[in-house]
Amino acid sequence: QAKIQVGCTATSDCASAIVAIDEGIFKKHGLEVEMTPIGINSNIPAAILSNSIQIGGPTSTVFLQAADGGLDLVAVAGATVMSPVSNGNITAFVRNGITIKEPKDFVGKKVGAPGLNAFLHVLFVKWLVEKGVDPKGVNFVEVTFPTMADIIKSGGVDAVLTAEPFVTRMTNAGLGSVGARYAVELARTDPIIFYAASREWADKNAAAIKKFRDALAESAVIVNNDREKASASIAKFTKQPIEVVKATPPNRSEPVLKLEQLAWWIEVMSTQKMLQSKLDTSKLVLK
Amino acid sequence: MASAAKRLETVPGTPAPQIRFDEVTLQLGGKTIIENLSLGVQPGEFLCIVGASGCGKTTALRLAAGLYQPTSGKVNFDGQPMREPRREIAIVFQDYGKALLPWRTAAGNVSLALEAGGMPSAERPARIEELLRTVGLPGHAGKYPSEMSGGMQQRLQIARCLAQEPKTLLMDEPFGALDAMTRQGLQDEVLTLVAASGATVIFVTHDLDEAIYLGDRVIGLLPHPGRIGIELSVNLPRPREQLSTREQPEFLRLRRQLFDFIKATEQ
Amino acid sequence: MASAAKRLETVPGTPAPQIRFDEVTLQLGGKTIIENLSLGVQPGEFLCIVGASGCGKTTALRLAAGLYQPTSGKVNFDGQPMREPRREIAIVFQDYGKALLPWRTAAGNVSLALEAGGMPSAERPARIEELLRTVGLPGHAGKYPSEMSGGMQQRLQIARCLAQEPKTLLMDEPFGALDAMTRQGLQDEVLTLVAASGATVIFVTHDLDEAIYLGDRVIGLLPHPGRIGIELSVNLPRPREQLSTREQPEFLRLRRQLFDFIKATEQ
Amino acid sequence: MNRTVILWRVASFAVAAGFIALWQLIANLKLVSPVFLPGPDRAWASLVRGFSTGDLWSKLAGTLEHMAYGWLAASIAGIAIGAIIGSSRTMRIYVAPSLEFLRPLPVSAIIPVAIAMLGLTQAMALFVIAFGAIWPIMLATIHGFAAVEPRLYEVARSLQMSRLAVIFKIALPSASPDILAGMRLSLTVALILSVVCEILAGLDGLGHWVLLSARAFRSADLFAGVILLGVTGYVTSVAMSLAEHRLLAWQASQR
Amino acid sequence: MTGNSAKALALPLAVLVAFEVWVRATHLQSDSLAPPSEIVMALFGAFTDLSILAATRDTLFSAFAGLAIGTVIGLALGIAIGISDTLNRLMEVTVEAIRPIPSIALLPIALIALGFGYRMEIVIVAFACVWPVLILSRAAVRSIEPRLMEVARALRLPPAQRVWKIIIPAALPRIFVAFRLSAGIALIVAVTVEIAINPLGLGAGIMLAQQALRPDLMLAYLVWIGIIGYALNILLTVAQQRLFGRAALSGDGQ
Ligand SMILES: Nc1ncnc2c1ncn2[C@@H]1O[C@H](COP(=O)(O)OP(=O)(O)OP(=O)(O)O)[C@@H](O)[C@H]1O
Ligand SMILES: Nc1ncnc2c1ncn2[C@@H]1O[C@H](COP(=O)(O)OP(=O)(O)OP(=O)(O)O)[C@@H](O)[C@H]1O
Ligand SMILES: [Mg+2]
Ligand SMILES: [Mg+2]
Repeated sequence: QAKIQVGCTATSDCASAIVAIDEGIFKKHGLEVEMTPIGINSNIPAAILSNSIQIGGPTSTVFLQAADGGLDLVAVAGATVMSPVSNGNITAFVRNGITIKEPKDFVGKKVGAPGLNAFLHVLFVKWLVEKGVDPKGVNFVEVTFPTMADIIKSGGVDAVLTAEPFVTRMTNAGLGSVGARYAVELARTDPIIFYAASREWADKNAAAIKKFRDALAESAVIVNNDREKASASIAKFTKQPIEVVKATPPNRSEPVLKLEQLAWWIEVMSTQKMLQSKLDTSKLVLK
Repeated sequence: MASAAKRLETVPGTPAPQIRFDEVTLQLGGKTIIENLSLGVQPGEFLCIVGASGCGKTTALRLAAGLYQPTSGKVNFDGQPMREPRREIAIVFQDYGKALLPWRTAAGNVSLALEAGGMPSAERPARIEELLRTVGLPGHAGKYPSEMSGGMQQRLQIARCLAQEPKTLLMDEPFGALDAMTRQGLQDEVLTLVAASGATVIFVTHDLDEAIYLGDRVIGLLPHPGRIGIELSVNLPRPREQLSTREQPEFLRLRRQLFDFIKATEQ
Repeated sequence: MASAAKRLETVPGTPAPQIRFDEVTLQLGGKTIIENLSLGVQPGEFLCIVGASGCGKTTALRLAAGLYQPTSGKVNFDGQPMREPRREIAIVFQDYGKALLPWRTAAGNVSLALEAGGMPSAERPARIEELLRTVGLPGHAGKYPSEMSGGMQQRLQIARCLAQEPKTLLMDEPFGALDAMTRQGLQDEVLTLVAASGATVIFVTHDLDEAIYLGDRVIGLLPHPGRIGIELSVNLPRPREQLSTREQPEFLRLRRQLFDFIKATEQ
Repeated sequence: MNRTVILWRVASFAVAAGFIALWQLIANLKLVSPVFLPGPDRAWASLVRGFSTGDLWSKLAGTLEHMAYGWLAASIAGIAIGAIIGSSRTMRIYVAPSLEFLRPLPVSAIIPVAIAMLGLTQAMALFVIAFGAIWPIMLATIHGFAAVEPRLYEVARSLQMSRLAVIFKIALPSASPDILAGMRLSLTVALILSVVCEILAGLDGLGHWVLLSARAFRSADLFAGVILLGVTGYVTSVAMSLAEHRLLAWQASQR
Repeated sequence: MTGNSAKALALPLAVLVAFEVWVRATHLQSDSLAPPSEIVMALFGAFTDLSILAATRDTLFSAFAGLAIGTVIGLALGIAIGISDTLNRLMEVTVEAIRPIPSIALLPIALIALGFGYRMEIVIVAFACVWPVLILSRAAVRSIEPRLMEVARALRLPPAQRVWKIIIPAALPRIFVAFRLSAGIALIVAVTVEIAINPLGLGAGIMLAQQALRPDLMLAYLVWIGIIGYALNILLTVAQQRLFGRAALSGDGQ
């Protein structure tokens, strides 16, 4: 049995895999698994296709765009889904001097997203549309997470779409305030990240995938219930200080991926003109 | 058959010239540089070419070397047409600094010609030493050209040319950039070397005294396009001597004649 | 007081020399290049300096220009010590190609000297035209140095030096790199210009004929370290003429004398 | 004379066209998966689509703007600093080693620091691009100053010219061929850095277009962007050599 | 000499002190900046756990491998184009159009085709290094004294010997300058690839430090890269002076 490389960005979203390694759950199921940190989420599909990693954790948006672009990927297991807790972590953080009372106040503002057409951005646009605001009126730019605080402070942007722990850090530094908790208002429970592989690899390694799923089912319980253990593992993987990790609850692990959840994303992205072809959900998820 | 007959016809009796220009015309960049030049150089002859700057002296020499091909007419060497440079013809360039390989020592520079001639490497060192001694650079085998004075560099270039064992030596203002003393010393050296090897020489210079001092025959070129304007036989006795030869009435007469010729072409 | 008395003492009766070397010694890089050189050049005199390569001719000239300061001894100009180059002293460098600003036209190069002299820009064009005419380059004001032949470039450098309206003209082998014809033409031009302006000239050359042809006095330097080895007065009539002057017995006598001197120093 | 130059140009374009045909052949034969390597036909279609919908124009303009401003800033600063270091021994001793330390720093690594200091602004892009593009110009200027013919300084001395006059009338013009060559190198660097900047800092421009296309796995769009970058580089470098040709008319080799 | 190096340190030290004072005075809180004292501590820490040394090894390996490949390709093309005027004129548009393509724009394609790791990074570095070497070696060959080529013709040296005995030694000093420039580019590109994509070496170290909210460590990596580049440049400069300081070069045929 060859070693399986799992590639994720340095977040808590792949906590179920990280914990499964640290707790020896994969080993128990006869799998040898190793984590590979990947800087940018949108590189994950390419990494899978080039066999640098066998399983990766792309966000829903990255996965669907890759599938739309013709990359033959298939989702093999669920990782994290939106939940009331994780939705509460997501905010549009506004710098001092700007007040946002209602969604249309964002019109004409410069808003930094950690990736254009990426997860937070798509959600935010969806929220604007639901609130009857034309997203074209908002000026979006890209701002990576670590530079957000500095840019907000310098007034380079009016707001950033961000998440914990950055919200708390920026609030404590007195750089501004939360302008909108748009994820809470959307109140979705659709997947944030799931595990994906190339169809070719998945077809050849059906048995391994079965074991992989079983192991995740066990470790997800730990992630969702044992904060201590989960935080320790996450801190080890992301190299973030343990206090920072502990301060924010990890996103909810949900090892089983349902077809309808992807359908919602496809609809949202289609209305935002991010997809050019019609995607068939049944082919995107491995049975 | 026909061409052989013609060759015999054009040089009846006299020895066949080693280098022969036959109505040679050369155009470069649309301009006619040399026009209808006919000229024969006998084996062992020392021919000097003078002329105003830009009249085509260098070009004529390069034709003789096979570095240029005539636009019309023929250049023959030993009766064979010149298609490309030959190893039997050595050229001494005026700019010795540029014609030596700066990354090779004196010995290495001489060696280049031996390598090109396919001499086995075991035999080279002895031959190199001999050649360097001939040109008066016996102790300098390990020096780089940049460590040598101008006169030494020019002697080194001559050594490399001698390594080719040329039948013909072409020299393009070889002493132009040297000071008067070094120059006169080298003139005498060249005369000695040539007398010893019996090589044919075409020597280009703009120094009229030098041409008369060295040559058996002096040709003055006319410019635009280059063609022969004057031809003088030099009947000064050999060996020649720097001061006395230059003070002979025959020398002064030839010099005045050449001087008037050049003066006339400059207007 | 004491020094003034001394100065009066050393030149009794004769006009005060314009340039005076007083037991000048110069060391460069720990080596003594010039030793104990004493020399006076009278206003309007044409002094030529000859000597073997490396004997210190250029160095002596640079001392006279103020480009070097003597290690000991004094160089005076018009009775004043030379601390740095002065605008009254113009230097014509041998390497004319390097001494001209390649990005300025002929006119621009002459203009440089006028600008340095603070001439208002309105007056410059007329003066530039006049100077270019003087050196025989009337139609070439708009040309860049790279578009000129060597002789034209050297004439341009002379024009720039004349623009300084110098009392003294220092020339370092100015015709060394030119062909014989151009060279003789420029020799005559310089003689005419100098005669017209009355400037003092120090002229360095390694061509003995040239030194005798041009000078009122010829000095031969001995090398290692540089010092005066021979001093000859040239009593040839002026104006001089290329062929006839050079054939006079006095010319030949001086040449032989200089030649023997140089020959002796070379060993 | 001019005709042959044009003929060679045409032949040169023909060779380039030959390479494009080869590319088309590889794409048609599907030697490489079309997901990664679209044929020139698809790239061209994407280029046309990008221009007709107007998006690509603004991206191109953005890149050109970053490149031009960054390059200008680099040129001015590079010549000034180069001239100071080139003409002053003291500055050479005190400042040059620090510059040698800064020079190898990858611009990509500077970007986070630059963002912290200057924010996500045009000024930041300008600084970053100038930081990377300044070196060829500065080094060329220093070299140009060091290589001024000593004879010319002696001419200046014997004309008793002032220090300022020496810099402006002798040293700068003499160094100008070196400086222009440095500016030419910097032009390419500025283009590359504009793209790097747009990719890593998310500024609007062709780099961002390439990035978004890559993220959305639209390889035809990606190649359209890359082609446009190549064309931009070619056109600007031709423009630069024309300018050089005019400015250096005094050099024999330019004729 | 030591006096001069002390003077050379004066400016950076002054800047560092000023920066430290400014950070302390304003109680700077940033995810991208840190006071010099903390940077030094972080650098020290990275040395003690050897992580920075491993990263340096990875980066330098890719950089040098890419440099070697790029130099060989660039040199071969540059010499060929430099020798043949026809080839030079024919390839002009192609070369000038490909040269300005930033190698970083090709990253997505390289990633899909080659995956993470040394291979992809080496290819990108090689692509970036080919051009300066090609351009400069072409110029070097074209500026070879024509007289030397004529000497080769007059001696009737066969083509292989002409390249080996005349062209390469004559162009070597300028080719080495191209190599030195490319070495700097190789380091920069390698780190850039690592920052953008490749989870290897110093660039990945920077990214990880940044994402781990450790600006001190990130800047420590940055300083270390500067030191490596500085040292590399000095090394190559010394080598250049050793090899080509005199007009005499190493390619002596004896
Ligand atoms: N490659 C070339 N293309 C066009 N014209 C040329 C070329 N080479 C030389 N010429 C021209 O041919 C003429 C003769 O040149 P050549 O070098 O033979 O003169 P020269 O007699 O050797 O002069 P000098 O004494 O100055 O060396 C000159 O007018 C020159 O401009
Ligand atoms: N800056 C210097 N440092 C050390 N030695 C020098 C320097 N300049 C010249 N020399 C030495 O001083 C001596 C005289 O040099 P100078 O240039 O004056 O000779 P010259 O008579 O002009 O020779 P040439 O006829 O070759 O021009 C030479 O031996 C030279 O090597
Ligand atoms: Mg010639
Ligand atoms: Mg001299």
